Amino acid sequence: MSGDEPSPSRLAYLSLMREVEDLYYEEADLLDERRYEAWLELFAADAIYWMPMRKNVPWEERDRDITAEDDVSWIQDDKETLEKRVRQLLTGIHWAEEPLSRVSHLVTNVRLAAPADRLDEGASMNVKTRFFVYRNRLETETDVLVGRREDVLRRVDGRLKIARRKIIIEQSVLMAKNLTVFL
Amino acid sequence: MSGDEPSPSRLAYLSLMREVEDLYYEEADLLDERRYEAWLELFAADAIYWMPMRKNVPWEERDRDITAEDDVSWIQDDKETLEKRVRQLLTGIHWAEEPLSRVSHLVTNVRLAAPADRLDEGASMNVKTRFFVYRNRLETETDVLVGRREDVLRRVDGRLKIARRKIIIEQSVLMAKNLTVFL
Amino acid sequence: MSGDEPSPSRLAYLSLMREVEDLYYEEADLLDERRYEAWLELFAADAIYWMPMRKNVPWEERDRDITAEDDVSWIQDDKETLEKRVRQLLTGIHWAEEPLSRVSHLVTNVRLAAPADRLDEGASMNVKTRFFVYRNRLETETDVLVGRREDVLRRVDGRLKIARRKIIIEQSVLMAKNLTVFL
Amino acid sequence: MRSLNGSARALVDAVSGEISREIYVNEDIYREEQERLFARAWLYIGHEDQVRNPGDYCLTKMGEESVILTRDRAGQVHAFLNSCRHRGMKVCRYDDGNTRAFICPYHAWTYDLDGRLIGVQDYENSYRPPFDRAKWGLVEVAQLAIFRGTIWATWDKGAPSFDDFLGEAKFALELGLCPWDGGNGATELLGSTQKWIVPCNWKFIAENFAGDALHVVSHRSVDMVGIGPTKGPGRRDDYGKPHLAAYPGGHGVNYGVTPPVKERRNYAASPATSAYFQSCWEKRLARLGDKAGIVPLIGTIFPNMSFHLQQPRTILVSHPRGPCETEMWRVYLVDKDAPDEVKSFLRSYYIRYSGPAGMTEQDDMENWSYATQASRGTIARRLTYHYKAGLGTEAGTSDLIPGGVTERNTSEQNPRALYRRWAEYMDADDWSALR
Amino acid sequence: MRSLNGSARALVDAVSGEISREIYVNEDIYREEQERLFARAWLYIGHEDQVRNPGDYCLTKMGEESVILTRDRAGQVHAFLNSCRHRGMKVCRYDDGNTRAFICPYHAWTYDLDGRLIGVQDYENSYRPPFDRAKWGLVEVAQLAIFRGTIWATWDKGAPSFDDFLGEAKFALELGLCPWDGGNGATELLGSTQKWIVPCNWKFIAENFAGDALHVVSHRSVDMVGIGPTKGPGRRDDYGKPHLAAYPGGHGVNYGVTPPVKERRNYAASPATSAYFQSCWEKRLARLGDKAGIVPLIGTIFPNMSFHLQQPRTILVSHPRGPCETEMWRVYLVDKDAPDEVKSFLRSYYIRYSGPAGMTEQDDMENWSYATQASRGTIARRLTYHYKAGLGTEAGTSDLIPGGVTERNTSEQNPRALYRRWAEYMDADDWSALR
Amino acid sequence: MRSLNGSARALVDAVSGEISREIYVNEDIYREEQERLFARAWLYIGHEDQVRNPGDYCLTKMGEESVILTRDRAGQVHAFLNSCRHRGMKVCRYDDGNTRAFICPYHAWTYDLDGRLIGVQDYENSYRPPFDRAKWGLVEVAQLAIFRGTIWATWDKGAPSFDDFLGEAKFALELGLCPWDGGNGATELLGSTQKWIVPCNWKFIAENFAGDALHVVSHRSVDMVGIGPTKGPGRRDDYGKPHLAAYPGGHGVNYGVTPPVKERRNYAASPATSAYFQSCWEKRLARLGDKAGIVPLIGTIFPNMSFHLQQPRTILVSHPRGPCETEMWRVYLVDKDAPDEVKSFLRSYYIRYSGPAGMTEQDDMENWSYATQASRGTIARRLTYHYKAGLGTEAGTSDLIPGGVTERNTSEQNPRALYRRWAEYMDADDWSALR
Ligand code: FES
Ligand code: FES
Ligand code: FES
Ligand SMILES: [Fe+3]
Ligand SMILES: [Fe+3]
Ligand SMILES: [Fe+3]
Repeated sequence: MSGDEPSPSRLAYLSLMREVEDLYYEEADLLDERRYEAWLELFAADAIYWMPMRKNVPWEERDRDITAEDDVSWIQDDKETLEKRVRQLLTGIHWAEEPLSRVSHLVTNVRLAAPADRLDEGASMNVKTRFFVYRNRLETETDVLVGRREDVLRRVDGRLKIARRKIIIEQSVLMAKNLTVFL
Repeated sequence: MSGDEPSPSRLAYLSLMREVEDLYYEEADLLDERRYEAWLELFAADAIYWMPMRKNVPWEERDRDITAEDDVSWIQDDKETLEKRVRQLLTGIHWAEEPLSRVSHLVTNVRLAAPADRLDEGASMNVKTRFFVYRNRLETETDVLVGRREDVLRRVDGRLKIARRKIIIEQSVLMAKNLTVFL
Repeated sequence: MSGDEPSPSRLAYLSLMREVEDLYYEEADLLDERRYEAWLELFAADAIYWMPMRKNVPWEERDRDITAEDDVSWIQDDKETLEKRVRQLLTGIHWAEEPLSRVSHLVTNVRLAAPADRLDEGASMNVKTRFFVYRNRLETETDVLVGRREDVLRRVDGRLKIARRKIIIEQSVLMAKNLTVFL
Repeated sequence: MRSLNGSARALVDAVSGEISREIYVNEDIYREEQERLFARAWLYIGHEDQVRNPGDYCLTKMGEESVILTRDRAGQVHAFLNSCRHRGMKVCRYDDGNTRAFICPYHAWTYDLDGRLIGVQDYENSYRPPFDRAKWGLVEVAQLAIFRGTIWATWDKGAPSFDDFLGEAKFALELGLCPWDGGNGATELLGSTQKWIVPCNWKFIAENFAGDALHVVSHRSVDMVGIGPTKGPGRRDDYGKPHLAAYPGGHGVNYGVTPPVKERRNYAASPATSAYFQSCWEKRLARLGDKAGIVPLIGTIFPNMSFHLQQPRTILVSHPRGPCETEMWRVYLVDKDAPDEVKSFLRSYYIRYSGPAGMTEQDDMENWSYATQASRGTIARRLTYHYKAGLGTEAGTSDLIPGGVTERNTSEQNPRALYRRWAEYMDADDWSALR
Repeated sequence: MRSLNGSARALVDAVSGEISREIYVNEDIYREEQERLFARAWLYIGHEDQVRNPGDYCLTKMGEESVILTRDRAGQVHAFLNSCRHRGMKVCRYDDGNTRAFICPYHAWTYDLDGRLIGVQDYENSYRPPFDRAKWGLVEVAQLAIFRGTIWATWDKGAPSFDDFLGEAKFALELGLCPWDGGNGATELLGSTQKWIVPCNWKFIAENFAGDALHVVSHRSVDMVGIGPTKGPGRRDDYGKPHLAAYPGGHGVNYGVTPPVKERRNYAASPATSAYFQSCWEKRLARLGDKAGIVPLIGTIFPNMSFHLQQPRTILVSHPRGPCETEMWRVYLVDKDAPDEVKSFLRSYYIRYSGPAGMTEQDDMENWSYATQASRGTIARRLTYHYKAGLGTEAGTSDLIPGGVTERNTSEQNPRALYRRWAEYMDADDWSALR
Repeated sequence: MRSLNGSARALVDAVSGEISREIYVNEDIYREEQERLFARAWLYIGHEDQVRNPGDYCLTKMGEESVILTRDRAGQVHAFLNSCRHRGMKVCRYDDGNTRAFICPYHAWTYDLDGRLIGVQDYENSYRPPFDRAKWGLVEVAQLAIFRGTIWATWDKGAPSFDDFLGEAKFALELGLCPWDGGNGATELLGSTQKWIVPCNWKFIAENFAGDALHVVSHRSVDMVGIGPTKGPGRRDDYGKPHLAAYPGGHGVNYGVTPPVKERRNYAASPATSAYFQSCWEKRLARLGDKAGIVPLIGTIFPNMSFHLQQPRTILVSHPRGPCETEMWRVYLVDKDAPDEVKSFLRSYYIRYSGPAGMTEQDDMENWSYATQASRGTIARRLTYHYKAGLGTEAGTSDLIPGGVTERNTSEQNPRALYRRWAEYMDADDWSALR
């Protein structure tokens, strides 16, 4: 005896999930293929790109192990400043990325923070992912950046856009000499 | 000319796969967000959690490279003993995890061991996954645990529960000083 | 108010994507479970398996950072020579893999290079993926191979087959003593 | 490499109970340890269960090096350096198995199970005059001894017999390796060896097992949760009153002594186990009388073989990998004649206690690792560690237990004895100076 | 470890401006630096904001070692080596917090906030005679000083006072650590510390901040893009005319001097910031008159505390981790009384300039790393580096700024002074030889 | 660093054919090798194809160091240490390309293609007196030679000419670098360089290629499968009878000698290739007659340039990265005039044979790696390796082939000659002692 056809709402959920996955995999391709300007287009005009730091704290205070929004962080950008980073890469003399690093973005665990089966124009939803970013440059210099992302996605002109990104890296002392790679 | 609508059974399969993926990504969030007690709820009351060891053996004996169930293993727990591990973490004086490690669970390659398009109440199915677990604590101490999981999932009160987990780590000499991180 | 049922073509797309994912996860299981001969069956008779090298070049010449098809590469095989590699493993005296390495293939970011909602018999499509391959052998020897794959999949007798694979590794100096692991 | 000649004693002041941090983190001292200690002392290398039949072999370690343990056709047990005499290739790369010979992958030199070089390509024509193959067999240990199933070896011809090396500490192994009923039956391995790497100096492990009751407080989290066989809090069954015993060979043991009560009820979590132990206990009482209650809870046979021989029952070997890294090898033991249900209950209990997933050992390893790390710095190295507990309350003798015995559980006399012996090895030029 | 006795001067020829590459890559020289420089000099260890209240603590570093910075009940600030006196375990493993005492996880030795050993298990019975706990407290720094909120310490009792150590370079810190209006208000930390690891020798960082205007060209990509507060190209506000000042203590500062114009318009990107700075500037002019325009742009307090103290405003400490690796710790400063909007604007601007995501600092770190790497080889080590810029144009004095001052921005006089002092430390056997 | 003065010979007993394992794993000996061998000997650094036109450049290595290979406007080929004379930054970080000058990213010092320092910021004003830029150009190799397209260099002015260095081994390169028809046409690179890292001592590679027929057995798996051009089992075409030739310079070659038969049918897998080789063979026969069948199968030009120059046809350079790590650089060669179809057939065959995906080389690398690892330990280091094969059957002379020649394929005479020379380098204080 075979499975019953899922409900329309369930099918809508499957479709929405795939749309979200497609967004993230497209993003990864744009970055790893160095199409940085196209990558910027995935962000909403008022996007926030924030990467807090991590701390070692006692068990009872464990929620404090991610630095707050009004604290110093690794990165706190809006779309305008993200664009400056992209333009710096395009100069060809940004030595930290000249020659360019070889980078692969692996995105996994795509999950809606709250159940949903549709995202209407202008509406937003929270999406969680994991990332594994491998970066290798010149001869043997290699960095691995691993962590979680908590995004807010918004539908704009029918397309999903990243309205907010919070990047939770699983390191306290950053074991990379720079963060020239977008996460 | 565009694709034909898939059969009801095929759609049921798509729905079931997404349900399974959602389970694993929820599990990863519960662990990485340190909601250990909620994580325990994902296991069936009679759950088995087993992590055999690995050996270097000749080609003809390659099936022996995973230790048998009646051999010493890394972990052999039931739900009661898993719960003890969780309770030890909650004491706040389990030094191996005080302060807590920063952990990301990346789950990929979610796959049914045998074709199925439904899982009825009380029924079980075998699911395979890969895991990449990144663990970093204090300053720079870092472990990477990579391998395969072979789970038995069972539907209980409509929800998927983990009835059995076999963790196949890709190391013989374990290159981590402990296994305080759930896999 | 709940989500509308997706169009037949959209549902066909969801089904096609899952079919592609299933192919890759099956492939990973065949390799990591050492069922090499079954793995070969996933390739079309005229399959090409190509792994170019990477170079450090100036920004303006960045497209040159992957070696061309008529240049020396890491691997340039057809199905016949792939089969020779498999047969060498089966001898049990291929020392580089005796005893066998422990390997996990993690495949992520499965994505169609161009939109499609069906693949007819004999037709092909381009699919991109990311891979993270972990390899550990004997005591502590460990390699991590990370990169992108650009495959051409073709439908043969109703099944998806790999007609062409291009493996883009994110290293210039290869930091592994050999490439005995299929990617 | 610089020699410490005579300076090790200067770093180890066992009288005042202060020891320089250098000996835990210094690269040169570490290299000297390999030469003067691990290439000289008797080391635990395995158990007869691992090489029951002719042709059986398994890989083991002595210090940093890979060693093949095997049994030849004549039934003789051998231990060989795992390196081909031609160009050094590892001739065995399987953890265990059964073979007829060891054939080197590189140029196919072939060694018999007794280490003799029996195969060399074109031997007849390529060597004029032919070289003496007898001189080019696998390098065998200088001495090998088997004690109640455990196998020990040393690279040093000048070393005393294993019995002399062990001295009165033999009492602990005899008690610990016999079945729980105190009879002459056998104990066996519960299965394969756990191997894992910890970023600490190996001596932190040796001293901890030699007798460090002060650190029990670090295990409070597991005691609160309770993983013992009793179903209650705590992590062990009742072991009675501890007695610390130090031995001149550097060995240290903590014995538990329980009165010869009739009833023992420590295994509520497993009726079958409870029943088995009760019946063993009764036989044991009958056999040993007042001494029935003596058990070697925990100890270290110098330098790097440590054990729990009651509950859990396990042997740990701490193989050095550098001053700040150790490869831990752990096997678990059980009475050969115990019912399978008992064996499998104990197996899962033991690995929940010890090993990388051991809820007790995890906290020890964390402490050993960060103690090592915090001792590496410029200012830290100028300091000593503190081993004064029990100083002035000299160990006496006991009619129950051999060795320098104290009932002052908190004493650090056993680590002091271990380091005193360590310094003797480091300063001695050969065994004649060590007897 | 081999001593350089008197040979460091031979590697550093500050007169001809040539320095051997060995000092950047040689393992032995690195170890000597730990003993002779980092265990001897005054080091920046934190800011009062991090230990405002009794019981507050945070972890800091001195050289390679972990140090606890804390404030006791009496309000006294202390700095202790983070290693238990018993077996060396780290007694504090939290980056910051508030506590009543430091309890060691291993055997529970307990230390008061002032470092005194106040808890030892079974102290009364286990130690005969009882050892003197006063001798076994946490190891405290030899001297500690607080200057305008910044906290400094040295392990060396023989070191001069922090004031003497700083010498005339004090002028830079006084200017840089006061609020922008030149008054007596306070500056505060913008928040937590950025910590990251760079594969370069720490001296590349120290010399770069001491004064290396020649490398400005390496920042062209960020200047083209423009990340400064002015909305235009460039990465900073206007800082006027640079004046390089070198100090005998090895410190080097690059001061900017702007004329006392009435209007400053540098913060177009943030009206609130623009308004705040304009009002500060007016107060500053009123207070300091002609000297209002003097600001310490960038500098290094020997050996490894570097700063920008105008825009961006930040302190960087370069903790060595080996000859070819450095752990960078960066904090950001702001006027305590600045409006929140100004603080948050500056915060995001500062971290866009500096740190691992700093569009300016990224290119510096790339250069430091590959300069280190390319200096390790056999042939490379036979060469010297070139510090000749400004040779022959001796630094004079200035009535505005203390120290050896030159307006020749391209001069490498400050690195030369830094290395001259470095050689003195390496050759001196104690502070008496260093005054 | 300690000097081996005169002790290397003690470690290498080429007469009895025993060599201490220390030379493969000892850190100090490794460092001496960098100074006394790699900074002194002629090293292969590239091929003219890589710098065909003025401005062309590519990165290469000498020992551990990065070197720029380039051709200046006058058409002259140069090799420079890839490190800026100012602060050491790598001035070139691209694997290959074409440029007008090398501009340092850090402070923009600019070097012409011939290495001259042509650009220094503010040179006119900042240097009083101006320093002599001629003394601060890129450091150039002491000698450079081009032989049939291959480029060689040495850092040592005192070294003999490349011809003298090569000695009679020149015969092998002449034969191997000419096209297959034996004429004066050219060979070319099939493309880019394979670069990968292997955890073994570089000498395992050098000795293996110098002539180690005993290890052929290790390649049985690939022979069973058959990857050669013949479609049958095996991995190569027929190369006739092997002749081992050792040279006093430490070079070793294994030549194949086939009789001057009319027909050669070795490329069944590719008709085009078969036809091409047959036509070449006929021309070759006509040209060289009886000597047509002589080919340099495999060999090592001391110290670290190894080759196959028949099928496959490739050059391997083993760049040391430490005693237990080597970076392998491999290029492939083909007749310039061969049809594209032939070139592409050979390309895929060659990389299936050699390199990290080479079904033959994979097994060698496994053996070299684990031989290195198993030789590091305390007991292992006390042993020697065994190079006795062929001892007593002294190499004679051959009218076909120069050098000390033996047809005893299994002889280890070539490794013995290589290590004899190695010891001479390690003991000699300069080239005068090496001629
Ligand atoms: S290394 Fe074992 S036979 Fe040559
Ligand atoms: S190490 Fe701190 S109390 Fe023992
Ligand atoms: S390092 Fe090259 S110009 Fe300064
Ligand atoms: Fe313990
Ligand atoms: Fe800069
Ligand atoms: Fe070979």
